[in-house]
Amino acid sequence: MVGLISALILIPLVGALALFIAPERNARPIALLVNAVAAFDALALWRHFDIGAAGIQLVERHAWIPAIGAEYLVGIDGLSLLLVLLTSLIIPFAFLAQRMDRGFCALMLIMQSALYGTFTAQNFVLWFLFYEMSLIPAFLLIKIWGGENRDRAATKFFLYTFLGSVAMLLGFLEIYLARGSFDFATLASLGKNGLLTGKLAWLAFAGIFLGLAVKVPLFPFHTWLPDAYESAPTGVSMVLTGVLSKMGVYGFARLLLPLFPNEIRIIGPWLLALAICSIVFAPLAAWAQSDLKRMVAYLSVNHLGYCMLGLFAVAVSSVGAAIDTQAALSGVFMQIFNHGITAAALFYLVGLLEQRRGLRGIDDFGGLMQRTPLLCGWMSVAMFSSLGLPGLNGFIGEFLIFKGSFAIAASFTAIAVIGLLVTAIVFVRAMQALFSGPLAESCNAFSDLLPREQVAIIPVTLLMFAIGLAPQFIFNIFNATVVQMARLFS
Amino acid sequence: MSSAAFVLIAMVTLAAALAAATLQKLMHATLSFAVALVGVAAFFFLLGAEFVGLVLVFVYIGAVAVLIVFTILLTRRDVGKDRGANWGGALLAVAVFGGLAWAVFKTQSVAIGAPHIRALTVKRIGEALMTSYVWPLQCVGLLLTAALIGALVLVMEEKR
Amino acid sequence: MSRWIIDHLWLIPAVPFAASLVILSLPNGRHKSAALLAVAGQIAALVMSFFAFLATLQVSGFRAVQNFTWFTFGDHALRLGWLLDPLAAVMLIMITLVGLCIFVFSIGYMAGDKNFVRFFAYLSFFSGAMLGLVISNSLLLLFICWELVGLASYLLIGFWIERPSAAAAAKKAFITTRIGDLGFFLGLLWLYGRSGNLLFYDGGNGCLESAGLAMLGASAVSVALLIFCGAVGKSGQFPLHVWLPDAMEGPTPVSALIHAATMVAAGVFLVARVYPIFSLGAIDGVTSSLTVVVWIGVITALMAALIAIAQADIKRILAYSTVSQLGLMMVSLGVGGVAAGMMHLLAHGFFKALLFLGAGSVIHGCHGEQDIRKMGGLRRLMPVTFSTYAIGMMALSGVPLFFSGGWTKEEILHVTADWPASRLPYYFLLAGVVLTALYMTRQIIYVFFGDRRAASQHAHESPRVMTMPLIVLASCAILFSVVLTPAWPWLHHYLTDEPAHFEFARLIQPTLFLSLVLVGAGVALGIGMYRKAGAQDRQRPADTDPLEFAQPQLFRFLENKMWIDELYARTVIAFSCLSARLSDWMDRHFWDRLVRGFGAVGRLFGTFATTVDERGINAGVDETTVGTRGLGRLMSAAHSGQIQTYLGVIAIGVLALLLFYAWLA
Amino acid sequence: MTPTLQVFLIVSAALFSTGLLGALSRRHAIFILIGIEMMLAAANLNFIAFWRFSPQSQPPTGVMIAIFSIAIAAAEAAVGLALVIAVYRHYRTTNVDHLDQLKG
Repeated sequence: MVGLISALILIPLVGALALFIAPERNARPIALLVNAVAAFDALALWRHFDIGAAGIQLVERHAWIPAIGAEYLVGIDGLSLLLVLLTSLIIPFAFLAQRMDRGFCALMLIMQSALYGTFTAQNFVLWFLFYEMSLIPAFLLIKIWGGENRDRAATKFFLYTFLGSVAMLLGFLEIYLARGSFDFATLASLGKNGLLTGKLAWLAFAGIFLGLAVKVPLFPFHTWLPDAYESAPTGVSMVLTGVLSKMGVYGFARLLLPLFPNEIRIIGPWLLALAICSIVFAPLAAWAQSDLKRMVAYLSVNHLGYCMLGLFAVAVSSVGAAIDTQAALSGVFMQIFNHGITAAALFYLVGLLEQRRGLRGIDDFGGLMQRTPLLCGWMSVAMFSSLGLPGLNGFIGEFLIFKGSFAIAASFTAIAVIGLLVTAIVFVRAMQALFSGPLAESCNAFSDLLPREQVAIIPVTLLMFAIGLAPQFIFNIFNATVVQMARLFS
Repeated sequence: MSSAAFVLIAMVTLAAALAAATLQKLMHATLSFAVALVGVAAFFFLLGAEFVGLVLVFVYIGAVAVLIVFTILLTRRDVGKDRGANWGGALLAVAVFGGLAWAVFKTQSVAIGAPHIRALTVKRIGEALMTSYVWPLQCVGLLLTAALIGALVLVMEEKR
Repeated sequence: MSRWIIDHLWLIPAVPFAASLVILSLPNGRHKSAALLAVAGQIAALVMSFFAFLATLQVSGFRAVQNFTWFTFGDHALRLGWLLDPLAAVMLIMITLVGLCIFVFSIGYMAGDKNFVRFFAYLSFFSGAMLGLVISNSLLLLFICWELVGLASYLLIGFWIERPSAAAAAKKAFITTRIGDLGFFLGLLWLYGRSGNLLFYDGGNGCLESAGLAMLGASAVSVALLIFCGAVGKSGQFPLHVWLPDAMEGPTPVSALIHAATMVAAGVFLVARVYPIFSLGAIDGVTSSLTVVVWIGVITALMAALIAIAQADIKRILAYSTVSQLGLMMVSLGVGGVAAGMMHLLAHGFFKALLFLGAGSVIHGCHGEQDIRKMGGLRRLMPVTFSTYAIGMMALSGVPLFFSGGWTKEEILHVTADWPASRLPYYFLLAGVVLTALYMTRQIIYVFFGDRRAASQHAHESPRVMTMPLIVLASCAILFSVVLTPAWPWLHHYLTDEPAHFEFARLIQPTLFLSLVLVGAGVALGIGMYRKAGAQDRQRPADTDPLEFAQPQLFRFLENKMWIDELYARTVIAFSCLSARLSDWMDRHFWDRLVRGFGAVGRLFGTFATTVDERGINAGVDETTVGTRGLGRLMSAAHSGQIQTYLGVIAIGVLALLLFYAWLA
Repeated sequence: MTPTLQVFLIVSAALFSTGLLGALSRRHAIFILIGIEMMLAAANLNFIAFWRFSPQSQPPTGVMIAIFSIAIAAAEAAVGLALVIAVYRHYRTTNVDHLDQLKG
């Protein structure tokens, strides 16, 4: 079914336009309707996707600007499909999270379109276009609808990610000038024997690495993240952490690793050390936070650190057994999906608390379990999922990442385990402060989960259980891709 | 194309332009501006682009200058003497001129005489406008319409 | 039926899990249905366990394995499996039986609690997780259930959520055990990497079978020690024992469940289950990993027994006795007596549940009072509780002949004495026997003898729903000894695949007399010391412990749990908190400098632009570009709102371009 | 001797600079507009001169662009003057020194 992907990219854009025809109060219902259509399209994509075949499928290719090697080339493999599905899941969830007016909805839809484009584009120019296109709505959403300190946070967010993007663009221009292609597949096939040579290679590598590391973010480029996530409105935080941060991981898996295998192998230990810093320092910093949103934001850095650990471990090993490479890659992909839904759910729930109390300090609540058992119950599930409790989704990804990277880089992985412990401490501490103890006076009038809130949170939580118990249906999406990518690295 | 005509026109044009830029009275300046435009139109004639020269006269002197005058009359209360040229602006203008002139002199390829050309008839211009330039023409039409409506909306009295 | 259950082993944990789910979805008021469902689930599990047990009796060395693929990643399958062998079967019976008693007891104990329904959901969940743990045939599945057990304990210890101390204790339990679990996790990863298979038994390829063990090679010691970390955490061994006494904050049935049947047993069971890894490459039955197990066990056993002497909370004394007994079991496993250790685990499961439920009954009767110094004289008021409690006490103290605990303790002492590496553990354990008898005597004198004190004035016997489980458990504690005696060591041989023969002569052994003497000494010492406890005695006030009176400093040291909690708070926890704050500080102030660095570059450009503005453009325009504060101000100040400024800047730009062109030319 | 392209360009540059001078140094909005119009005229002069002195093309590109440019300049003048009137109505002044609402 050719055209499905283009349709997917266009649907939210058309929806954004349609918002301005309809009355203001219908904005959110229309946006949800658009999302339903997009989700339907994504499901159709899944149906037509051949899970047995590796490589890019459902390709659409049109000439665009031949002079600079840009063409409209979209297609999906397992990883892309996974992220497309994740986007289709998180964005409607974010739409349910809060009140929003027309401009807000429109920007969200534009961002959605950009995300679909990023995850399906197979040509650098097109990819970069979408990559940057997602940045602007995010910036505006934080800047206009954000909370306290929104200006500072938005500027920081923009400055950081934009500078990263510029560095990446320069890196790619260098590659283009040397190799004359922007096509991911072509470049990846060249990468094995060294895309560039000498200093040029390191320059290009550094540029692209910087751009992606800021986006993920990888320690020490992460300082924009807590500010941005804290100031962004709930729905935007959900999308930022659930999907936008995955663009960086996706970039690493799709671009940096296939293009610069030799460079990564040389500085691999340093990269692993950065990933470890993300894993260990971020939850420690989360421990010291009193703002719930900030806390969850720092834990996001930690969880993405696991992804980086797995990817770097895969790239570093030249002799890794196939099972370890595949385990690490599968784990990373699984973690991408899991962190997406779990972190979004956490932000959603923190948002609910904030709506009820008006504040979101960890000490502003107490004894909620007595007043709002349902809210606490579902929130605990999300928290336990995030700290990697077996039986919930988080465990599967983390187990596979650790399995794969332990066999390749045992000492690094052993240190990374500290991250698991500190994450647990942070969440258990939060649960103690929020749910137990005597009921705080300020929480006396809280209402428990309302039906519409249940509609939003329960399906997502059930999905966490489903993945935690029988994850095969997710693995099916990307198993062929994992095998292919693993072959690329060994 | 004679040198004498060129020198004459150039002197008139530049003098009028300088007057337009420095005269303190707005009305005087506007009239000088019109004269300067006539000079420019004369240049166009000299260069064999009669049609453009006519267009310039019609549009600028027939419309824009008149419009400026009307505006001056409409905002009369504020209209009086303006200060003349100030040093910063003059300095910058002279610097820009110097730079441009230097660049022009520096560029060897522009020190050329005029080649002999086929007369540019209105027919040729019309054909070009209706064939290769039909889209830009439509766009300019749209732009003018929009400017017309926009100007109207801007100057309309606010409803009380 | 036996055949059927072997094929459907997963049903045994699944039934309590299902019950838990159903109960959780009940509305809050449905107490009866909740209790009924939980008990029914437990009975079903018991019946199935019983048939499973019967199945294992058919053949000597019975082992049924059911493996299945959990998921496929890349082109590798991750397989899990269920396993039924004698070790699993006896654990199944013990967990379901003790669990059932505790469930029934809870109906009475928790009656009137407003979260009654939730309590039973958690209990069922706990039981299901533990059942899954014992029958898993994969270290990964075991780890999963292991974590679920941890979760259940977290929920149950913190069950009385409105109490801050309960929440703190739950947090402590979860985190402390998780520290051990992470070691376990690493061991699991290491094992997986080495042997490529996490299944215990897999037709010759499992990690506990010869092929898998051979692949493990020299890393076996490290793997074993890492796995042992998990056991240390869950079974409350030194140095991670600190959570267990605090776990007494939960309702008493929970304490019983944690301490007897489920959570703490898991650690011992784990070591027994992966024993082949521990003993790989053993010379004369000694490996370095097993030696570590022995010494950790010895330290734990002695330390906990000492601390127990100085505690005043009835449940805390029992908690420390559990820690001590678990140390004993670890020693037994470490010196090679897997069967002895498991037998003691089973016997301990029965009598410790009995003791805890008895304590629960006492607390219930005393209206929630837990301080033994405020009780006294309950012997007459609560006869059933007293007699069953006394049976439990004697079993725990290891009184020989009639009580199961006595025989299993005998067995452990026996194997420890034969340990080739050192005789020291044996002597330490003998000291432990005396101490155990001593503190149990102290407790029972304080609670049941002497005069009635503050809390026991209006005490009453508990309802039948609570005493019945006590009676059942007490009979178990006695009857169980039938299969334990050296005369007919049926259980021992069942666990080690040997046929059992009845031989009366083996009943009489030298260690029997030794332990008789030691236990007698302990009890006598206890009676001697605490005869008048709780009453005025010579110069000693009534509310002062006799030991406290004689040795105040020693008592203070023991009463405060040897200051271990304080030590941790000052070192490990303080360090962690410090590093947390440091990380935060670094993030805000150091790493953030990076972005400020970018900002500074921007500011530099801004300053440059203003300078040019001021010098290049006339003074009237200059006035508007006022002084600047910070990057934002600087940038905005460049926007003077004066269109002529903008135009001027553009002109300067043109000039700059021209200059650039000139420079090029 | 006939004038070369060079002298046309010099004249055009002079006209442009004069326009710039007007636009930069006067206070009155209308003056600024006049200056800008003058600069545009200078640009048009350049177009025509370049067209005249370069090899002939079909269609006459330089002339075309000059025509469009004049049309756009006219539109600009109309809107600009309308803005001046609107601003005057609102602020009772056309002195650009006082019009600094956009000041950051």
